[in-house]
Amino acid sequence: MIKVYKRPLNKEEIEREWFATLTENRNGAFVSFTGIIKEEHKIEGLSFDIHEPMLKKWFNVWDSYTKDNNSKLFMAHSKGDVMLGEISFMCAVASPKRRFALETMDTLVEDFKANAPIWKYDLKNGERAFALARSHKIDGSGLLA
Amino acid sequence: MIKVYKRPLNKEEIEREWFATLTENRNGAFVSFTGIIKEEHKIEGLSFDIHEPMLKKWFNVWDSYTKDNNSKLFMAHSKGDVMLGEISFMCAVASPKRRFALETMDTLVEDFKANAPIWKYDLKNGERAFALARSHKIDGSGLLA
Amino acid sequence: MVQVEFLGPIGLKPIEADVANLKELSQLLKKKKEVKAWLENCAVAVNDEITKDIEKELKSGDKVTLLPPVCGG
Amino acid sequence: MVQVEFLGPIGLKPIEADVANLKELSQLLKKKKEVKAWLENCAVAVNDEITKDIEKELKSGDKVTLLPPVCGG
Repeated sequence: MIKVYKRPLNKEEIEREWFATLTENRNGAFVSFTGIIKEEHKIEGLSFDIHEPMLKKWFNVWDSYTKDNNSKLFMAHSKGDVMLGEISFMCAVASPKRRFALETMDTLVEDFKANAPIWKYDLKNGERAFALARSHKIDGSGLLA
Repeated sequence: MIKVYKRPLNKEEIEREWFATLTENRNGAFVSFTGIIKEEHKIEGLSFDIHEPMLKKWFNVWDSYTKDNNSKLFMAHSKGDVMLGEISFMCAVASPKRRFALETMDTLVEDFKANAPIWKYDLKNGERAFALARSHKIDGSGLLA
Repeated sequence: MVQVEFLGPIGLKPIEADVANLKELSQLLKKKKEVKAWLENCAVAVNDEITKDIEKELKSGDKVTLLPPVCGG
Repeated sequence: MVQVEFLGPIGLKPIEADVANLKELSQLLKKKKEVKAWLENCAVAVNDEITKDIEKELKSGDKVTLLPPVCGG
């Protein structure tokens, strides 16, 4: 399950929704990652653009992989502005095996940072500036150069 | 922060409490692990004994390590009976660095399973039977044999 | 005609291009000053699938997307 | 006298033992049928600190704890 919100994420509400899908077959381990906008570079917040169809394609590969392992994957991301202390990203793996849940969360979050089609902007002095220095070229970049 | 509860864990309540301690210095990454009693071996639930003073000593080592890395560690565990689908264990790392949060959670959970002074019993047909086959000898076991 | 989209911070409107493969598209885009600087940093998707094949054929109606460096989370 | 505690599933009440070190305690406990079977599986703590030193000296008032295999979570 992946969902893009036009506002900061409400962690309790979203995790309650995710947990509700586990009632029939409660898994043993639930590992979650929450991304909170932290103070850095004197920003007031961050802003995100998302290409949703390609984000869904990216997600579906991981979703199939977790399903094949008897597990469930959940993700939520904000688009637009998210201010300091607010939550922009949540993701969780529910699995009968804690090793699978922990390892999948680790590799998934790194792949997400490196390849998910989301662009991050600093909000500072009323401006929205692309955070190029903290962004990552997608694998295969430069093909047309 | 570590707390032992005489009942199943209330995930929302406990995470709300943990999050409240982050207000002054919101960290960027919050990784959490939740252990839910799953269906296996036809159990009705599990039951836990805990040696709290030694659990606290075990926790303090990890707590110092996370503090030294500018991060925060949270843990909660139930003692007594916890039934299928209920939560017996929660733990979280809040850190400005996602790699630290993910890696610490991984190694901490494994160390917890291997060394924290907690004993697990199957609840089955009204009996409480030590789950020896699924338990782990603490490092250094057999010293007096 | 092929539709070319520029995502995120590139901030350009989509264009239409009369090209038969990605190599031809590359030659065309290198001539556009506002695009050229981005090419080194961008991944390329055809119909929302990332590709690494510069020889990839394009047919009329295909959509090519340029994806600059990302950072979700 | 040293106090000896048996945690979790061992299910025995604490005992007092007149021993000067862990080696002597080991000899004493091996003679108790209901404890002997656990010794192979148990870690040992002195005053709540796990130890791996069989020569460890014990003084009166010390607390020795036997910890059988664990499984939190």
